[in-house]
Amino acid sequence: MSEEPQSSALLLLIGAITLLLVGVSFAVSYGEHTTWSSIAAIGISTIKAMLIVWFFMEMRESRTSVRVAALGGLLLFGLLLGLTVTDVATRRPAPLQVPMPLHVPAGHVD
Amino acid sequence: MYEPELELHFEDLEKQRHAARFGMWIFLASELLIFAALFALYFAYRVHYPDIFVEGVGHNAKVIGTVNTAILLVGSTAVAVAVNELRRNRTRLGAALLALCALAAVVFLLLKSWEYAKHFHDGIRPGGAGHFFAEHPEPGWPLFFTLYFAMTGLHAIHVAVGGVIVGWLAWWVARDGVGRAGAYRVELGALYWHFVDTVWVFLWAMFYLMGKHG
Amino acid sequence: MNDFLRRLLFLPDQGATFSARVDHLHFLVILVTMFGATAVFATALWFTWRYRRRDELTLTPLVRAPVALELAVVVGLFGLFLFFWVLGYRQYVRLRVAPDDAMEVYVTAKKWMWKFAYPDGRRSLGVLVVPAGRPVKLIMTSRDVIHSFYVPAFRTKQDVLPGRYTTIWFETVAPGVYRTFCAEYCGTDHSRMWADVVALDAVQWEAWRAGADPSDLVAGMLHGDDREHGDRKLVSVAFAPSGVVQDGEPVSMAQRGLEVAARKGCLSCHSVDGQPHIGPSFRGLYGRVEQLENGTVRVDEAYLTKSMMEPMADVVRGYRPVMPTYLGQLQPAEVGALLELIRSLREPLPTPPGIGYPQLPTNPQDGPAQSYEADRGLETIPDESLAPAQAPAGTPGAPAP
Amino acid sequence: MRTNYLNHETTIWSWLSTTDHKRIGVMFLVANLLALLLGGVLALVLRIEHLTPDQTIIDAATYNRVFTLHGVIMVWLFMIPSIPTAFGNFLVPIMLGAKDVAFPRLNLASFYIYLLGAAITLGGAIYSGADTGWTFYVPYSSTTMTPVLPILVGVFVLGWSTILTGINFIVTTHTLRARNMGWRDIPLFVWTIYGTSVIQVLATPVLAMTLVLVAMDHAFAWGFFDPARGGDVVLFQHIFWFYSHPAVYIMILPGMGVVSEVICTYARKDPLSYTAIAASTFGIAFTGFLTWGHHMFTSGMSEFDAGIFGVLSMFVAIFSAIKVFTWTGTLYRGQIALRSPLAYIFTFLFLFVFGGMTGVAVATTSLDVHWHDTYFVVAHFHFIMVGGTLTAYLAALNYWWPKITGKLYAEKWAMASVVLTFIGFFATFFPQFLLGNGGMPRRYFYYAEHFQALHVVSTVGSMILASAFVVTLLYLGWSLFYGEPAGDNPWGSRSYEWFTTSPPPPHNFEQTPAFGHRPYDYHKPIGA
Repeated sequence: MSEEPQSSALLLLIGAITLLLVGVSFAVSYGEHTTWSSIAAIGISTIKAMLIVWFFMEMRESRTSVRVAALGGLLLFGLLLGLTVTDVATRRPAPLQVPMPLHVPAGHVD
Repeated sequence: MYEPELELHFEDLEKQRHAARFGMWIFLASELLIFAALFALYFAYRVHYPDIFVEGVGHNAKVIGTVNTAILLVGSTAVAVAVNELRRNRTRLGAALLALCALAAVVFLLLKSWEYAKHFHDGIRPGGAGHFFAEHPEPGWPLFFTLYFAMTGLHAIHVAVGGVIVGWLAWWVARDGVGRAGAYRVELGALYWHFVDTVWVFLWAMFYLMGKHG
Repeated sequence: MNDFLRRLLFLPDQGATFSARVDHLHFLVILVTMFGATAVFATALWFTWRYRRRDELTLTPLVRAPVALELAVVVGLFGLFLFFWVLGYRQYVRLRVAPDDAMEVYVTAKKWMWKFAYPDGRRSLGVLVVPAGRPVKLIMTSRDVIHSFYVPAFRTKQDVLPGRYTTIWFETVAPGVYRTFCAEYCGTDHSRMWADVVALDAVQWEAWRAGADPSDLVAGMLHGDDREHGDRKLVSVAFAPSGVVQDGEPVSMAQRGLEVAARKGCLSCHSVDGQPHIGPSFRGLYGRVEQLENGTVRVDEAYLTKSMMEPMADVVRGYRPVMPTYLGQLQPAEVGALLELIRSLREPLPTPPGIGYPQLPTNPQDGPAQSYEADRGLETIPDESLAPAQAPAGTPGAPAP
Repeated sequence: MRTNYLNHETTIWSWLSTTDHKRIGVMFLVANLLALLLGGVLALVLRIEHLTPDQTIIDAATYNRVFTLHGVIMVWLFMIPSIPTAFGNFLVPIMLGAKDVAFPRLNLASFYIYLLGAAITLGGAIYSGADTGWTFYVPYSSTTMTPVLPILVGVFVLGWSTILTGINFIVTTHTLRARNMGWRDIPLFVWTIYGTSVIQVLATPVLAMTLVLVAMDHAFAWGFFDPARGGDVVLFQHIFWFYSHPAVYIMILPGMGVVSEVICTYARKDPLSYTAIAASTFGIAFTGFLTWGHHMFTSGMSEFDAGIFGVLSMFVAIFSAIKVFTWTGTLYRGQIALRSPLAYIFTFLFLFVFGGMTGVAVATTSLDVHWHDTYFVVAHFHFIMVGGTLTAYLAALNYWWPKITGKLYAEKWAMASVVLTFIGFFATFFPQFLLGNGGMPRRYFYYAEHFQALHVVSTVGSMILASAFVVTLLYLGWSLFYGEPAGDNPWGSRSYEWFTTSPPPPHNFEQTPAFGHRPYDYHKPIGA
């Protein structure tokens, strides 16, 4: 958050890179293997987000207190996501979602 | 030429500027956590119904989503350069770029409302109402689309607010001839817009890319 | 020692096999923590007396805690807490994962009642009869909101979730009647949603399977406090079981009627609290004038008895003719009890019937939706179709789902 | 009479439109006390109802509404705002040597948002109130016939008030410290308010979204958690408790700040380790976010996740233990004057440690299965909330009363109310531990006969506790009019707020302060 202006050309370059990444992830999403293409989509989005935060939001010259605030928010975001998804993923037996009221096919023994 | 007045209880301008920026970043952290609850629901339900989510993404208009992402990124770049130019006292160029970003917000909202209309036309309405869900009775379908409407709807509200802020800044910069001294106030608006753009980058991936293509 | 501490802490009887182990960990953790709490407080009091203020001016020394002491306290306490966690978590997993040879019973929790369905097709309301000394695994789900199957004597509890199966298991130590509560808040009568786990020894269990009425078997068990089984009192903390067996008071005809309705499968199509179902709800039925396909009929004992024996005769408009005949299945006393039950449900429930999801019609032009299933194109499923196996000849099975 | 913040302008409008953090603090103090009294009356109604197993004075439906309102009012209208908004607002700027908080107008706005939220919540309550419990568990809260929406909207608005207060305090602590005041010189109370604000800012937004989701489920049947459309009700519990467990640390941390201040002043001694107390504040603030799953051990969550949450819950206990160890150590070789605020702190010490230890017991996963949703858990969190935060609130009220009002109060009446509070509290809530062990579930209107004896003892205890609050109001009210004037530093403390006049002038200090000493160096004569 310094006062001397950085070079506008750099900012335009970063903008161009993010647009390029949009095109890349658009193309990648047409891949056959949806799990891989999903991971790629999230990965490229993370790169774009880091570019925006580092250059556009001038995290580069920010003081430590600002960085701690941003990092704190991000950490808790990941914490909520991580532990909630772990719960759903590790339920024993596989989460049996049945429409209500229950339809038990004949002969089904749990 | 705009000169910010020193609030009585701050010792000097630098401390006042840092207080504003730091307060803005804390506010953005709390905004991020508003989205956290919805992101948690999305990924948890994606684990519950992986194939429905993969197929559901196919029903979203991938091209419009991508165009929208590009629009927001252009807006972000414009705002960043605008703040930079204002530090060089180039008021007119700064105001123009801010106006461009406000325009980007308007175009984004138009495309988004067109997309919603298309969904309503296809019989997809939030809460699992609409004939689409009669044809796809498996549980999970209503969830995917309700989450889609909730998350993109909440984000659209943030884009609207961001557009208003940037639009007001453009008008204020042009009217008061804001230069280097007032740049830090424009910066706050820019921070908010960049945050909105970052959230969309992930929403775009989750609802338009992570699944079968339409 | 175990019994002394159990009574001191007001803990109920140790009914299940793992109850004793859970209690032992309980005693360990409570004793250690209370010792810690009193130690801290005693030290503070002693310092207050020993270093009481003698005058207003003397300066106090700058005392810095040696880092070693600080670390010792932190590492020591953390070690102790982790030790508790290791013991606790191992027990928790054993508490949650049922053994494979456990006998399975399906449980349905519904706004303020527990329904049990056995694999051999037998059903009961409010009383879970299990063989003592054998592991029993309950496969539970809820028809409306979250409930929780909680047996204090077994030290175990498990939330019952709508739209999903959750399981709980226990192995009773001795025959007895163990009170069961609903532990997750579920509305007005949450505090009356009780049930009883009735553990029978081998002989009585076979008698029950052969069709004996559980109330006769349990009655012997309840009376007489001297029925000591070894050192453990048979009935846990003198609970008076609700549901079928009343300790002492005569079982009202309506109550017996409700039990017969449960056992004979009437409740699988007719609800008692006004909820729309396959057949008309018993709530508010008696004395009403019903619309038939042609003409009307006033609901009285004659119509009800006729409908039990020849269901196809006068079917109320809007209901599908799927009711099986009960001719020869019901003794006269049971028919009387059923009539008494329907008569006792004459006035509708104070709270609006059928608290369910606000109905969203699929196509607005279709008009009001009939029920969840029709609204979403799922075929209608009767309530009691939980038991997977074919119902034995004795009891008329629920209409095919 | 020197001009001070109370008498330099006395029109009603000067109070309502003030941006002076001291006046906003006093207005919050009054609002909190009213909320406490309202919540307390509801608690008494609940206790009287439990005198007999069946209906005593109200029926089941009313009982469900009363315990819901007791929960909502106590949690969001008293516990969370109590110490930060009343004493934090009043004292933090003075303790930092600043003229006011960083954003004065935002501070006044958060007071009015608090009033708006309180009005909506109480309006919904008077209209007919909800019967879902303060936890709003789905699907009951989305299908109940009682109007839940006003209370959801009211709490949503209250959430924003706490976020704005939180942002204000964080920025104030960072940017408005006096010229030579480094991070190691700020009083411990400011540290705990800073930690509480971090939790408020980062946890409350998730509550806001949770309430919106329940409102959408209830009003428009969007079915985020509707099992008929494939929803999973346990997910609601995840995002609700992600907020609600840190919320309990929002409630206890300011109380710990008060304890540190009061112990150091009345023992006239340096804290055993300044960094330990300050650091453990952040330890509690951060690990508080990791442990929400221990509310859901029996809710159908996977065993693997239950294990993770069990371990993480043990971390939090460590930081509380460090604080208690350091407080007890501070008393060692001090000059301890047992006055009423310190007596309150001893009540805090016993009840908080006793309650905290039962927390460790509850976090031992297998024991929680028996205790979850029974009166054992009710007793545990009341030991921490009433035994901990409320006694700390009363201690703060007595300790800073001379600074806020410039008057002293009758010491022996204060001591009487401390003794009454302890006896009343213990008689009310210790029997509930036994009730929980006996298997009495929570939120039960009708209960098994053999629990009645303990319920009667608990009700009698609650009467004594209520009388203790009445005694407190009496002697403080008396001192307002007839108390003799208190000097600037009646307790001889070295903390910065006692180095301005009491009540303080409009801008806190005559000339910008440059404190020559650290807040707790009692081992040196003043000014050395």
